[in-house]
Amino acid sequence: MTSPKIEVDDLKKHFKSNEDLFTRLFGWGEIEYVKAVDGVSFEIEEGESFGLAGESGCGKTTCGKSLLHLHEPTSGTVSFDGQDITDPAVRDEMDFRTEAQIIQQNPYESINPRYRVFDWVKEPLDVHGIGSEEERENTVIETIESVGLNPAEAYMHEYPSELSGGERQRVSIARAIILEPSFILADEPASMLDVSVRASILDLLDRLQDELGISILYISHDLSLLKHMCDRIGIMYLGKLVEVGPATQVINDPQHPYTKALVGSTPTIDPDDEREAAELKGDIPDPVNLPSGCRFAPRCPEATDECTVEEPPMYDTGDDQQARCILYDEEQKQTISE
Amino acid sequence: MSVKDHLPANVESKLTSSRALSQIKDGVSTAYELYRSDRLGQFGIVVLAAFVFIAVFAPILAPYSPGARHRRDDGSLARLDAPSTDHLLGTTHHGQDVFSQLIVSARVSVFVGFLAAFIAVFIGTNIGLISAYYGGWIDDILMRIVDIAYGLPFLPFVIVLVFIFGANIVNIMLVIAAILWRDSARVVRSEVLSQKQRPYVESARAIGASDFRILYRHVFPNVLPLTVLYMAFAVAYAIMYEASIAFLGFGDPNVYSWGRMMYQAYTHGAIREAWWWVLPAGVCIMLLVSSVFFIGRTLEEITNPEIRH
Amino acid sequence: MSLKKYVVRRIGQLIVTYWAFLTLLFVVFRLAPGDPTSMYLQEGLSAEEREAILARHGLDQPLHVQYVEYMAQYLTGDLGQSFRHGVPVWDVLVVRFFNTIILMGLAFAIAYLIGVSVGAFIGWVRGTRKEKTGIVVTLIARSSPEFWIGILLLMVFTFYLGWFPSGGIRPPGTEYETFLGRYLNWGVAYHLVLPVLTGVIYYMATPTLLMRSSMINVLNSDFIQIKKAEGIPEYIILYKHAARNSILPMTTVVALVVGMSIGGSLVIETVFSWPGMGREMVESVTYNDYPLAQAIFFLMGSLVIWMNFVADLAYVYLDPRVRYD
Amino acid sequence: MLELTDVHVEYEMEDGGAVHAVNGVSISLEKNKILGLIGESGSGKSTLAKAVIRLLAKNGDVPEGSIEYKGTDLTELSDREFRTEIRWDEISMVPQNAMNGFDPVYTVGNQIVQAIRTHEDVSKGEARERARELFEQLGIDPGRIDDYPHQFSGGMAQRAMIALALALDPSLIIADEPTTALDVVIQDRILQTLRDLQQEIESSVVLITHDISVVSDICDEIAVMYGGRVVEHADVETIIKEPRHPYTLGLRNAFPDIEEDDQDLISIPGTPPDLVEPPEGCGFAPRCPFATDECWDVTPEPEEYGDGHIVECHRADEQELLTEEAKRKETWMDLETEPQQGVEEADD
Repeated sequence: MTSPKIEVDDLKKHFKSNEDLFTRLFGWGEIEYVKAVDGVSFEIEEGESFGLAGESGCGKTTCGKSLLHLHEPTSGTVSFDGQDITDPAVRDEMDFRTEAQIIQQNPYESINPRYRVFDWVKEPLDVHGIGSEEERENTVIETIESVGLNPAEAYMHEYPSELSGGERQRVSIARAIILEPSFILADEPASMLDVSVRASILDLLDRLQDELGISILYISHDLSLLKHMCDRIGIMYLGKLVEVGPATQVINDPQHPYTKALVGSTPTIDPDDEREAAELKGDIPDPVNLPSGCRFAPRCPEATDECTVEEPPMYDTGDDQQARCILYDEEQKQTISE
Repeated sequence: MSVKDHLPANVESKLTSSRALSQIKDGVSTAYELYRSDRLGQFGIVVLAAFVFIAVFAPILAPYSPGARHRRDDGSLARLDAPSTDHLLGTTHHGQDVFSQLIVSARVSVFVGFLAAFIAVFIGTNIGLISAYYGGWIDDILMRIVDIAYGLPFLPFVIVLVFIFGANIVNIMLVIAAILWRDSARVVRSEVLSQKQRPYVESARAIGASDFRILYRHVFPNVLPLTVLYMAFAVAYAIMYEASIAFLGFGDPNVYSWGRMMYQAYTHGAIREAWWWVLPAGVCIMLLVSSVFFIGRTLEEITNPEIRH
Repeated sequence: MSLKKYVVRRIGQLIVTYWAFLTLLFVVFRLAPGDPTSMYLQEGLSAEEREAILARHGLDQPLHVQYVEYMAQYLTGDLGQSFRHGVPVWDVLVVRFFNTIILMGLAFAIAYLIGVSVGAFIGWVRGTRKEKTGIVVTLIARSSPEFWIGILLLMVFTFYLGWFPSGGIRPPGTEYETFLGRYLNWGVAYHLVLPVLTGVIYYMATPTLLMRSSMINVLNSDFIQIKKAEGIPEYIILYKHAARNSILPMTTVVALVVGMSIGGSLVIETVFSWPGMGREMVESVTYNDYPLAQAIFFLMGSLVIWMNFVADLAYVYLDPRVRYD
Repeated sequence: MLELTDVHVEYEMEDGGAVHAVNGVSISLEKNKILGLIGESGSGKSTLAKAVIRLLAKNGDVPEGSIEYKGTDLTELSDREFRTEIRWDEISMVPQNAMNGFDPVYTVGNQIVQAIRTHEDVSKGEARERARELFEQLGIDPGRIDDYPHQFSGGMAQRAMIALALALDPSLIIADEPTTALDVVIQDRILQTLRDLQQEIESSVVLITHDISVVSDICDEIAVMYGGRVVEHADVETIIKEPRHPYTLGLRNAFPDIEEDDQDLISIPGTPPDLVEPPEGCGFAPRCPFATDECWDVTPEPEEYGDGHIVECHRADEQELLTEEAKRKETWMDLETEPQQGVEEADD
């Protein structure tokens, strides 16, 4: 059996929320931790697209960036092709930075405004010293054209400020694929774009994934988009996964009360559609002082006293779908490994 | 308004040299934009260019040696003579030609102004870059040093140091730089802190760029306009502080400077009678400094588009 | 972070800054050329006499001992003996200190008031001729060193028009009885006009320009639009919302301008023969009287450090985002 | 109640030219309705709203057209009249980011009281009482009126902003992307509250957004803007189910819907029109797969297709054909392969 492309095991990322000279010198005051990611485990198969969804502040972006090792995880492991890349020696050996790339959310800020398109797309080759100068030029031109910026000559001398949002996002994609990575993190790749061009960017990503066999981790707050793009999705709440499963299944038949609320709150185009508005109490709690037991319990419409006692594990709810909710304890006693 | 609008439509750029070439072009077009954008900036550039010209060609332009004592036809020392065709701006108490002193003095102001400012901004920018980029302990310590530098009253500090190390023009310049760096350090730091948050930096990390590359190839070019702006301010302050030091009598006794001219005029009581000895140096300081400030203001408008309408 | 914690931290920072400042002062003045004896050397001192003088000023000790003693001295408020005057530094400085505070405090306060109001105004009328004129005038004022402004004022108002005295603090031979009486009289006011005006012209530029850009930033914020949409009259938006928010960053600028003006006292006091710390500093450096120079430096630096501290606390008071958190 | 006739809005540029952000909009809104104004960035939707409440930037101007509100032409009013009679009393607004909509140095309650007392002669105590009531209506603890804006969460600040907007029972509320910055759960709650309160106090709302699903969720009518014009306007049912304008059709097909299982998203090729020198003809023609010669030459006038369904398209009568064709990806793809103007220019 081949190992999955990426295997995340009990990943945690806690940020210090306050620290200054005096705290460091004299230990004045307690250091508080924001538990952005607090024990997340999932797998992404070769060539699969996996989606992470959740409200802002749920830790999905931090989780994604910890996968790419743009954050040093606090604990837990991330295995890439079966090797633990939290170990710097492993990262060096496999040349991790050529294997995993990122496409960022905001195309207006993700390209250095002082770089021309050509230089921006070429930089990864320069950094890793790949090919001769001439070879690099050819690769850059090919890549720029492969993301739909035709002909490359028309775009490569431009500064990003001269391009539209959609074109910029294509440039970012070109930079991400020029090293032929096997994994891409797409962090809200279309959320800043106008609806009419969004589809073309998503199509492009879809096509590249097919052609190059890349595994993609999509991060988005937009369930409709994830449903459209992903094979499987995971729903995050306050630093933990609460539900994982095949995309269509999770959204059409959510199991966890939080997923139900999310799906129920997402507006639909059909004006006749009468959705049952999910009633969630209050706001998301402070990720510094988490509630005891199930972290969703204080807002959960179905919470019982039992929920505040202990954090529930992931339960199988059928067909490759799992939910972190005590409701499924009765139906199915057997728990999945935590 | 983008940079591209100022370039000829058909720019031939060889791929390999495109980067260096384009940066030169950017520089040129920024300068052009600066010149075009408002009259204050134009005034500033013209005046500054004039002073630089005077400073460079001072020995040719000055009609007399600045220290030479002139005598009247009757052989007496030409003490405090009013302006005439011989002496365009009259003479000093010692019978020296004011106009020649004025011309020669431009060298000191321009030299001290630019060099001190360059050193100050060079130090400040690097401290700001490193402090903000690495954060943590390094940031704490560097920023406390900046705080302390802000706690030092400028002129007294400079005077004490100049006195200790000796009043020559290089020391004066170094001492001014030793304190002026704090402004650019603080401003660059806060700008880098904001640049650091931008996704392009993360993108550079994701492709495996080194810290050095990120700092100097990615962040620095984006901080550069601010650095240039603070350079302009530093030039202006350096010129004024050099003049103030000289006016207080702590200047280099071996070189002529506008501050020293005013010091001598003031201590000889010339402000009561010999306006021609007092006014020109002050006007020159004011003109030179304000030209730099005008350029700075124009730069500010260009580099900070948010504060345009 | 609670308010209390913030203040405690800020006090901690104040202590660290003070320590560093005092140490720097020690290092700088121990580098100084010319020990006290050089002043008496011409009189042909014997070796014993020399050593006696050094011992009197504690200069025969090893450096680290000197450092500890110096710290202890300064912390207890003992600023040492003036070489030149032969009396405790405090005796020389007490009067001069207040003379400087009166002059520079007044100049600074007026400059700040004018600067903030003018800056608020030209920020408000952004894009008009008035703004351009305001900026040009301000920049020219900022381009003119204090001595140049002072000399111009002297030439016009003293030597040409004859309206004001050329220098000093009060007419010669004036008698005064109380401390307040020293300053609260027409003679002093008359002598104050030109030096204060000099300071005001030069120092108002910085607050003006900073207030303007702060104002422009605030005017771009959404809430100004909402206030307009609410139908609130423009003048209320100007002073109650725009100016009130723009002034926040200005509190930190206070310290900067204080630093400038206290240093500028050297020049202004020299031009107008004002018997203050600044002029004394120039003279004490010239005459190698470094306990005195060091003490003045210490007082000036203290002013800046304390003003910084007060400004930071004022900021907390003015900005609810820090006050309630 | 609100009737715009041929409204134009221009922004003067530094080089003397002008951006024609709104280019002849005629639209009317009845009492007690929610109108959704949708369009992509640069379509002029926000500019239009700002023109109504007279908050255009300094270089903006309404050179043509009339904005009639309850029978008075707002463009004729003096600034003073507009400020004292219209602003907030009659027309209020909710901005995109409520947190920035409050002055950070005053408490939220204070700012509501200020708005009330600017227009009504009531005591501070009465105004405060009303602020508390508003808080309660919007589901915020009235005890929090003495909090500063930064002490509120994003969702709460947006509610407080709506409280402020309702403070004087205005007849028209302009909400510019009021929930774009919020998460779906909070967005849903706020939109429902807005809808409930609007019906309670019988005011009209103009909801500006780029999200079709949001408008279809709570609006009565939808107006679609493109290139500074309203290209289609009708009730929600009609716009969503029987749109006639190719742009509306395109938008509909580009939008991922959570209800659909195997949706083929189709993007609209090309870029929005140049607003500095708007070309002759229909603004959408360069991106439209159905454009004919007429479309390139003649700007289509608004025409009514039954019961208030107003469309600006020469081929609007071919509804069935267009709807079918627009669903095919190839229809739009064909256009993409043709050389575009932008590319040609850069090429020479």
